[in-house]
Amino acid sequence: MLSFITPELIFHLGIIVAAFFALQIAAAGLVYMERKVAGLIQQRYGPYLVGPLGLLQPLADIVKLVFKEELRPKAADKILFYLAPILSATAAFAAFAVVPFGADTDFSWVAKIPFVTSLTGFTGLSHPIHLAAADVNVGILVIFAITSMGVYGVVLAGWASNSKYSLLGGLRSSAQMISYELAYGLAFASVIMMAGSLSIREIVDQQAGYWFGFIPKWYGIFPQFFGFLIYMIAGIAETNRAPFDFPEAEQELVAGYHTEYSSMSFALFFLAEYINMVTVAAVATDLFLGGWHGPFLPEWLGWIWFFVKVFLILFFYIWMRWTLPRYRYDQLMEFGWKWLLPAAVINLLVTAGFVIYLGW
Amino acid sequence: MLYLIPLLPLAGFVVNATFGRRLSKTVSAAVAVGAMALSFGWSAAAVWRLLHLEPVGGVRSISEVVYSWIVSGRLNIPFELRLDPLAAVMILVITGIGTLIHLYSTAYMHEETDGEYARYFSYLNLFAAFMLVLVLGASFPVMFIGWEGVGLCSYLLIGFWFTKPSAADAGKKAFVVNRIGDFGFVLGMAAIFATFHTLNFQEVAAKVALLPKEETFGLLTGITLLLFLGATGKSAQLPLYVWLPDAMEGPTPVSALIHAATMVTAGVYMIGRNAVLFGHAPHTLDVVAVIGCVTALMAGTIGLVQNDIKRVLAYSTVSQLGYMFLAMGVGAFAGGIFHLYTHAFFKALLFLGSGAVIHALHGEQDLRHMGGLRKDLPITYWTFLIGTLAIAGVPLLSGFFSKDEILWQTYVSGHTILWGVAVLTAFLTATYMFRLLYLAFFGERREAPGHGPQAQASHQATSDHGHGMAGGHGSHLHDAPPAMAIVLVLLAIGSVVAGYVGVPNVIVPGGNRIEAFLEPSFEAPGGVAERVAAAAEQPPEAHNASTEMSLMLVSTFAAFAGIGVATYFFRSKPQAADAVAAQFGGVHRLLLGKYYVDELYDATIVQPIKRISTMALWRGVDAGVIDGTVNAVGLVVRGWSAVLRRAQTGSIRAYAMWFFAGVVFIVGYYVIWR
Amino acid sequence: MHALLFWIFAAVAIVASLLVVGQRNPMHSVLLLIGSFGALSGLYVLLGAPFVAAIQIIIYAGAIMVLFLFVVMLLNAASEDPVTGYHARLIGGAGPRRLGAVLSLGLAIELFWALRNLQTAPLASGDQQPPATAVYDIGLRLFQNYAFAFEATSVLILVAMVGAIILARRERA
Amino acid sequence: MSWVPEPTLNSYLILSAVLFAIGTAGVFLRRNLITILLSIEVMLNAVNLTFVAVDRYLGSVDGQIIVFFVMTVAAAEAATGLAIVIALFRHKESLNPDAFTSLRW
Repeated sequence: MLSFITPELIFHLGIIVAAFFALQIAAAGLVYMERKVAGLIQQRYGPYLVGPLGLLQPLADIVKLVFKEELRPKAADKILFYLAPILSATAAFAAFAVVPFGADTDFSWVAKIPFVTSLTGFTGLSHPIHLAAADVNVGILVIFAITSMGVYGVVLAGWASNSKYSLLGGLRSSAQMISYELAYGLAFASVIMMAGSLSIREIVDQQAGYWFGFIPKWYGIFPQFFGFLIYMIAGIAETNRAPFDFPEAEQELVAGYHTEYSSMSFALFFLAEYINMVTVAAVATDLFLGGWHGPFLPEWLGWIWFFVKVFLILFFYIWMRWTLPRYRYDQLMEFGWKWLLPAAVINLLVTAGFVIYLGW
Repeated sequence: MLYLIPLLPLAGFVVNATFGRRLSKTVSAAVAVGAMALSFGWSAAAVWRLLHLEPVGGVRSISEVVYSWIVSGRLNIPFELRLDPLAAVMILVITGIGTLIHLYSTAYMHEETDGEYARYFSYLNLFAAFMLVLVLGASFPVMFIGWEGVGLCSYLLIGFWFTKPSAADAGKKAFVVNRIGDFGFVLGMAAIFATFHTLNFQEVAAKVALLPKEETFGLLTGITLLLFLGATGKSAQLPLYVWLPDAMEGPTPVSALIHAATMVTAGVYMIGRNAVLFGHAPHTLDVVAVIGCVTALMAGTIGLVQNDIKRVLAYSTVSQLGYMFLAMGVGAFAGGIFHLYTHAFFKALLFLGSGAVIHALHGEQDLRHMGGLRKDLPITYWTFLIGTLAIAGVPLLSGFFSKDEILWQTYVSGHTILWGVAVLTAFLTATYMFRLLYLAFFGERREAPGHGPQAQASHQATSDHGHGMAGGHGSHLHDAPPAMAIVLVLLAIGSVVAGYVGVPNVIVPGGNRIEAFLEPSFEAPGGVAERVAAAAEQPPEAHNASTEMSLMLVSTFAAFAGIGVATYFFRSKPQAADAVAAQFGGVHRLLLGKYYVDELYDATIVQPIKRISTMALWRGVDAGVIDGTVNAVGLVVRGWSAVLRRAQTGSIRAYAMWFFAGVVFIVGYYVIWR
Repeated sequence: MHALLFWIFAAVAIVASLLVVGQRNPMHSVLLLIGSFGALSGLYVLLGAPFVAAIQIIIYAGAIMVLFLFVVMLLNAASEDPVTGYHARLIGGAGPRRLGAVLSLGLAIELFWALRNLQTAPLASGDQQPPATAVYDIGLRLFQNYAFAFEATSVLILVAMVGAIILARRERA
Repeated sequence: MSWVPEPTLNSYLILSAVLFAIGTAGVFLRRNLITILLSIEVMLNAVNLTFVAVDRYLGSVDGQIIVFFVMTVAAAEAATGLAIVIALFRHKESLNPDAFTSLRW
């Protein structure tokens, strides 16, 4: 009856659940990290009262948000108003689903832990499983598709809450996302071309190994350095982070598309934003920084490398936010269309040339 | 790595074309010459490799696909380069002589401003690149790139001094006339693709080889005639030779490189490249032979009376090209190419020599204002003399061997009349060349009337090269500067020894190595075909040895006779020449007027076209028919719309509805009633 | 499993499209249409065409629909204006509407009938070719056999872009 | 899941037919240019579905390529169409197609 419940299934479910919670914790952690780093950069302490080193600050924030009252403008569009945050959060989670964060493994190392085998009789899975919530062999397309859906949450929030600030914020952010999606996608495309595969796992595995024994064969380092730059810039714009954080440009339009939101629905937006950051960072790691490949660590511990890289990229993000001033909106658009997009196209063409004539 | 050969000059072009204005003369010259020299070295290496290759099916060749160029449906054209004996000879000539002429130009063009200087060299490099593509291309389209490219460069270089209207016009003329030829070439290409479904020379040859020779006028004849039209355009044969003499408006080195040594031989090369194809169209071959012969004679006669030193040389070029086509026509492909190769040397030499003369005379080009330069320009004189002897076909110089080869093949292949004409032309060649020599270098200096500064200025206007006033020069003459002198000497040596790769077999058995070397290029790949050219079917030695010897003597005699006549008229008794000219005034005027071909074309083609365009096409067709139709249509429409307007409610929905009703009806018809 | 999914997606698609047409708020129409696109892309996946599914989401839902959203937001025409008797009478705006609706119903019936009379053709279920190679094939055919069409479309897009800018520009030259 | 009937090619085709009909109905019934454009999108998608389904049935990829082209055309159409809509709206504060019946004003 329950024959379909195999250790593989259990482990896979475990991985999914783990990924889910890891994301939420990461979001919470990011909030803390952001405030700490901000403090560092601005030479102040940042949170330090709640818990040791203020570690419990995010928890406190969450509690506070939960206990707040749900407000909804009278003229708002009921359904959409509540749909919007859910949409963005869902999109954020879904995008991460197809990102692999470790090499396939059969968890035989679990069996090495004392007592595990003796207690459960577990000696490792019959066949290795992927370290990803879902391993789709057109993963990149899926990620791209879902990121392009992410914009709806913002737009709807802007429109549904029926306030001029929100509307402007929504319009801005959607315009911005659409504009930068092109460069984003083109950066993807050049990587796809080089790897000749749409499966993120294969792309990562193609980046194993070293040149001259010490330069890792990561696309982000040599062949796709510019692709990496373009991707990062576009990614920052995609996630509406400073210096591209127009949707919630406080000085100009209160809080942008989530001006009218409060309590949990606001929290959802917040969550979505940080998870998107994580996703972008994770994808960058997989596509450009060789994912879980790295020196010193055995294959089955590769995920540690993965997390280290993601962490570094996230740090870079926050660093950017607290050091760079915000662009002007027209500058942003001009940059996106007149510089980033052409650069991406050229990068794509050059890559294509190399792939065809040098057969990379 | 064949592609490096054209790529190097191209690189030179890019450099000079982009940064030229900022580069000093030395640098841009170094770039250009260096590029050519490297390319020459590389070609030499390539040829060396070719020579040490094992013949595959009797053919040695290196071919490489640079990249796949056009892939569309059944048409698949890789950008393929192929080096075979024929191409080998050509690239050596192009890069070798090209390098020398680049070197020469560094001195010759030195009065130009930096920008102009760089522009000149960029064009020259570009030309070399295209020419190399032309000869290396393994298929018609690739060859066509070069074909058009050299046309463009020749246009640019003829019109190099575009501020001078005559130069600009000459450039345009060259371009337009070439267009006519290219049109034929393109048509030929299309026909070939339609017939053989391929444009690769090898494949075409292989397919043709399976066909029988075309005894009656048929498809092959048509194709080859079209191609030949292209050839006449490029290589200045009747009826399209008119542009070449005017092309002398360009700088002299350009005339030497493009309009004597390399580009104008493209047509000859093209025929050689398609030897199998032409070999299967005897009628075309006859046409080629006849046209070549007639051109040779005609140009020779014109050259006899021209007074512009460069024009004489230009006509001699045309006539020599005529020779080559004659050779092609009688199936002596190897002979033709051989002559092309020797001709490249001595004609380049002659042009450069004349360039040196013009240089020394601050742009004076009129023979009547020269003379007595022997003492002042010794190097120029001696080298020029060698060149003249070579072209005149004096034995033991390169010209003799190649020309004699052609004559011999012509005779053997049974075209006795053509042979006669050819010999006559040889005689004429000797005559006009020595006339030139005597007028320029012997006798005493005949300054242009009132050869003062202002007169110099006037020469300046018509001058071939922008030699500044160079104040203080007066009439003191300086011989060629070192860069030019070296080149002249080298070319002189070349024109002496170049012929010895093709010593007739009767003198030295197996001495005609170049022919043996070239032969494979003129056969269908894999030796499928029977030997195509008459050149190949060597009559038994015993029978023809004596004949060949005697013919050799005849041509030699012709050469010396020509020299003798020239000596008589222009050295010992100059007045006699004028006397003859006066006596046969009509003929003389006819020749001076170059048979009035230009005027003829103008009257029969240009003017009529103009008139027709204005009268019939514009006033009649355009204004009358077309506009009339349009207006009529307009009226009809207006009439109908007055009626149909009723149906125009202006509501999109209504339109959509009717449209959709139609859809539903049609679908219904198919679904239900059938 | 496939079967079940198919019916679910089909139902979603139909209901969503019905609502797109059925209710008056354009904003909601847009969103419902996106929903139906989602269902369609699900169907594409079932049909073993993940590439199409992906671009369906990326291009249609991700780009084109956002454009619609924009316009709806810009014009902020919350719901369509009621039919003004004036127009109705003058152009018979109402007549074509009813007729058209009837006609479309007719078309549906016709097609339905036609397909009923067709003998049923079973689809090989489960994807017959791994999608990655499918994408590869698509790419090859697209740039070889359909190269010209591809170029033509690119030109079309360009023209559309220019036209859109010219049309939507406020100051008229 | 044996109680669910396997979808056949016909079921896909019928589905797309229904969608198409809905789209056309929308074009006629709605009094709002934007919604009309949306209905056209519905029709296009119905067609796309047919292409992909038949494609699968024949085991080729040409249909998918045509779908690709349809999408590009749809994009172009949406861009121009919406631009026109905006321009129209600027003239009379209305999106009712019946409001625009004269070629020039």
